[in-house]
Amino acid sequence: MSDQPDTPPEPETDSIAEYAAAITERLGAEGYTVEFDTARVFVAKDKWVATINEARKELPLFSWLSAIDWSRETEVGEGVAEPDELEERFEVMCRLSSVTDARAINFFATLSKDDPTIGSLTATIGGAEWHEREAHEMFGIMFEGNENLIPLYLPDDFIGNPLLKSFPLIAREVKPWPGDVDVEGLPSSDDDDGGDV
Amino acid sequence: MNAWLELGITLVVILVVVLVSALVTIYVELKAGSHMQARIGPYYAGGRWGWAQPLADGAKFLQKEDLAPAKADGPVYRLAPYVVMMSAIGMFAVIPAGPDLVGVDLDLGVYFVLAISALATLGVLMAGWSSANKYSLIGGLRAAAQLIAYEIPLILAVVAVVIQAETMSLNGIVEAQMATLFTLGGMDIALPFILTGQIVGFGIFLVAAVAELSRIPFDMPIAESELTMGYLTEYSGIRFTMFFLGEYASIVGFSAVAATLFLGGYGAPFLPESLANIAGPFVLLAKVAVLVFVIIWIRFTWPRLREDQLQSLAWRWLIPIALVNVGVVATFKVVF
Amino acid sequence: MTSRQLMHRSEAAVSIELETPGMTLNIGPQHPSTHGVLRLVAKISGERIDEIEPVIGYMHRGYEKLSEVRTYAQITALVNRIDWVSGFANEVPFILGVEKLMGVEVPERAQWIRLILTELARISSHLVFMSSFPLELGASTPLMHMLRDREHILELIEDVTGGRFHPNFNRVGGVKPVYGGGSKTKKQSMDLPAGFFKRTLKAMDLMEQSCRDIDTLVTGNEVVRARTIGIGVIPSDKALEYGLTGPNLRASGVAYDLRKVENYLPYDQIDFDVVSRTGGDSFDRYLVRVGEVRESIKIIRQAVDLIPAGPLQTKVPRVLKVPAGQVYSRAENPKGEFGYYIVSEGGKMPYRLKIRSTSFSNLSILPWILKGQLIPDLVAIMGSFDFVLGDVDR
Amino acid sequence: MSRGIKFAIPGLLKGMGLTLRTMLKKAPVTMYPDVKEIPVPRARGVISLDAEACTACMLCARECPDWCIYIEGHKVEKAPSKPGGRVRTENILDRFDIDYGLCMYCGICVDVCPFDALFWSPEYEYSEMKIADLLHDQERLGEWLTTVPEPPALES
Repeated sequence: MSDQPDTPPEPETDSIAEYAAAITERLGAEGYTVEFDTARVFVAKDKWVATINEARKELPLFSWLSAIDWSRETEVGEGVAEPDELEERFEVMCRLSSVTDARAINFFATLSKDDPTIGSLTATIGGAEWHEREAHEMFGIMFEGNENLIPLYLPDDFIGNPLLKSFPLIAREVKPWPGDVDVEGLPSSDDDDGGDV
Repeated sequence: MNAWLELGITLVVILVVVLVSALVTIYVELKAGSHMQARIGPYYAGGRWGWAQPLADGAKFLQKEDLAPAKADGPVYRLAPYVVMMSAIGMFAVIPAGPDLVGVDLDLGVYFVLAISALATLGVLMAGWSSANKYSLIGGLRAAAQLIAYEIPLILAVVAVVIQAETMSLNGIVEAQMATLFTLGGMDIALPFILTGQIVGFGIFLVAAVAELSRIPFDMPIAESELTMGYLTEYSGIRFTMFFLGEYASIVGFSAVAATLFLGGYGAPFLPESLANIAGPFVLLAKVAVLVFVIIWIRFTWPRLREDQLQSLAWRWLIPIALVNVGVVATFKVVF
Repeated sequence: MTSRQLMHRSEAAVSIELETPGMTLNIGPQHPSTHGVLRLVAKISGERIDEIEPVIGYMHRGYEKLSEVRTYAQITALVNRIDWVSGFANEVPFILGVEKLMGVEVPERAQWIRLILTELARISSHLVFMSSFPLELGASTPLMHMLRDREHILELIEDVTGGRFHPNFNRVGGVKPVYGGGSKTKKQSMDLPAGFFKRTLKAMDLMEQSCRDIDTLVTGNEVVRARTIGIGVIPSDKALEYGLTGPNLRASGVAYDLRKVENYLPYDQIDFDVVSRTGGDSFDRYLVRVGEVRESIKIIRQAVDLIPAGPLQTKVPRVLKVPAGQVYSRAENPKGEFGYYIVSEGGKMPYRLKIRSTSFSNLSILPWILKGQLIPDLVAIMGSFDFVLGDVDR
Repeated sequence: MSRGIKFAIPGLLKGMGLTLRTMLKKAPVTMYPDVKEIPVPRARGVISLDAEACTACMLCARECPDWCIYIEGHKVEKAPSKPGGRVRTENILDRFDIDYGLCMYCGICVDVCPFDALFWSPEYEYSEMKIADLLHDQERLGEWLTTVPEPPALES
């Protein structure tokens, strides 16, 4: 069925770490980390659009774009390990990947919480529109240049940014946790058995 | 007074035939279609093989509320299903089931059948326009475009038959097919038109009839995956039932016309004249059943075409072929 | 008002109507061809679409938020509900990511079981596509035939995992245990039930038959070809720009398959081809999927031969605490690249879980591809994308 | 048309042949309420409770992602196993409810139970007219216990 001969991919570099180092150098990014085969390259906020567009020349597949809310306090779930040392910020992440081998880079840009604004990729990457709309409604990040930042999932009159750590999860608040009910302690007298806890 | 009684009996018989044939067709479609799709279809209604399923469906539809959209064009909306139903009934009125078994033996029977069958599309267009629904509107317009395109090859295919039979009476056409063509070993051989040069015409007629009926592969006016249900979208209850019955009665009607024009109608080889009035209906029924089954069979095998492909099929293929067919038949008629 | 003026007015009204200003057609969220609750607001003139705006989110369940209040074991149960026609294939990348973070080695046999079940899920997902795509075009019979054949696959999956749609079979370091493992029962993993290989091979023969059936019913059908060839052509650069993956990308001439590229599950020990075509139209997207079913049959047959005996579970602590770190783990879902970006802060629950769902990216090209198409083609194109709304909305 | 009439007509007719062949074959249908399919032993139909084994340790209720298990219990003193031994306490189960209106059949509770008190049963016929009736209490859950099959033999 295959129309194209299936040539085994020939990676340009030996490992993802070397590739991440090379691309950081080439793009003039701020730095990189590689853990668990996941390469993260950090980009300055004002060079975001230019860097991504440059990187897409070698990593053509726009995989996704999203964000992380780094917050000291969390309304639901577990927070960060060491809240006191955390710098409150947003991280916008965008993944580009090669379509011939396993090379792929997650690009990260840090935004301050006071001014969560970053350039939009939609001018060159049409597929970024939905992802940016999602990040906008979920985190409140503004993408300059994306004219169509209307809610993607949520109703038009929804207030709040659900994926912020400060946003409570109503489903977990309207009902008490059944696991909270511990087995009652020893009653003072054996005959008086209080059934309700 | 006698004439009125006769008319009354004729009407009742035609109505019963229309209803029964529509219900049977619905049942066959449910059952045969299910088995083609590796299902078993109706099973419980009526006790055995689900034979009463069409009746049960009908009873259910009758109980349903007859809804009309607030912005619908009331009178047109309410009238449309009856136009469709009337057209189906009208077709049955002139189809001969035996030399004397015909509702009205018109001299221009063929003309009448084609005219009255086209009325169904008028009902569809009325329904599409008056429903105040965009899907219905698109469906109605598609139906109208389809009618204009496919009425022409339909008529051209019939013209060839009329030329060969030298009459426009349906009874006359059947008799023309029962006329002795040649004698072989002391036996008179009569052949239906499909075997005497009308095979191309039969194909064109069948394709055009399926298109007129809005059946797959030409069911764009309904197209449930595009237009939800086309002109039927807003209908419910008794009016939907009318459309439904009308559609299936039309299938039988068109099959009967095709059987009459091309397959020899009620006539069968080696059938003595004296039995023609008794056996005729059954012969016709058998031929109609085959055609109805083929139409159902196609519906459960093929997908649907696109509106512009349907148009190009009609204008670029069917109409030229039909014109050539008329020319060839006419030439043969003149030369021989 | 004179009669002359009146006439003038009515003439004006007629001329306005004749201009036929564009009509807005609201397709969905309740529409037979939107596979659930997708809504498309289309500006049409006649049957041609001038502009189209997809509206999604009717099935948004907030899985990324829900994951932040669930332990890793609970998220496994959640993720196979994202794309419910291939539940098992969604679990794999998540569990692989968690295992990467924890540094857990998975026993070989467990990996092979995962591989076999992933491929079964792929076949069952593609069979759903092969049933729904002709239905969009108006053919209802392939629907029933393919769903009938999918039953064999679902039975196999149920045999092993106990669930037909939501297997929830993967555990960190192995597969699902039989019981909790108390004093009476030993903690024991669910191995493949007896006779599984025999039944699988038999089912694979049936699947080959259904591939032939679909070729007869759909591939060779001239009406299907007329409706789909050359319809909705996506050039490869547009496909990459919109993040299309899986069969949709491979139909556009990019032979990108994570099973070959990414080093996960023992796919490297198996001989199979990446199916790709160059046309990029609806028919090619269909053909790629039919070809992939044939490849999956090949893979499963080899896997049944190659699967080693051995343990199924690496020892992991009862309460899973995942070390801090960030990992992106991806796998080839039947619909394309399915990935999870897991941000762990060392607790029992992830700090942030980004779910890269396939259909979301695949559908984001809709406004571009549907512009200027006819309404019947809209149905053909959307059908060829093979999306699941749960996968779009998450 | 794309391939010409030479290919088109046989292609169309082959499809019709397939539907006709299917029609003449027996349909693979199980007439459900009359004939019942037997689910596989591992099928996750309903969760049954062995109340004897349950110690009200709350593990399942805490691990349940949907919070659909409700447990109540109390502690009693247990006589020392040998005279002069230490007096121990024991948990007695008062209430064990699973709300199948909420349950998503993930099976985590069965996985985590350290006392062999919860088992999957493949039974599936327990639909109700009211959602509230889907709350199965301890007794109802115990009835399911008789339907729990042996684990199937394994592929060697």
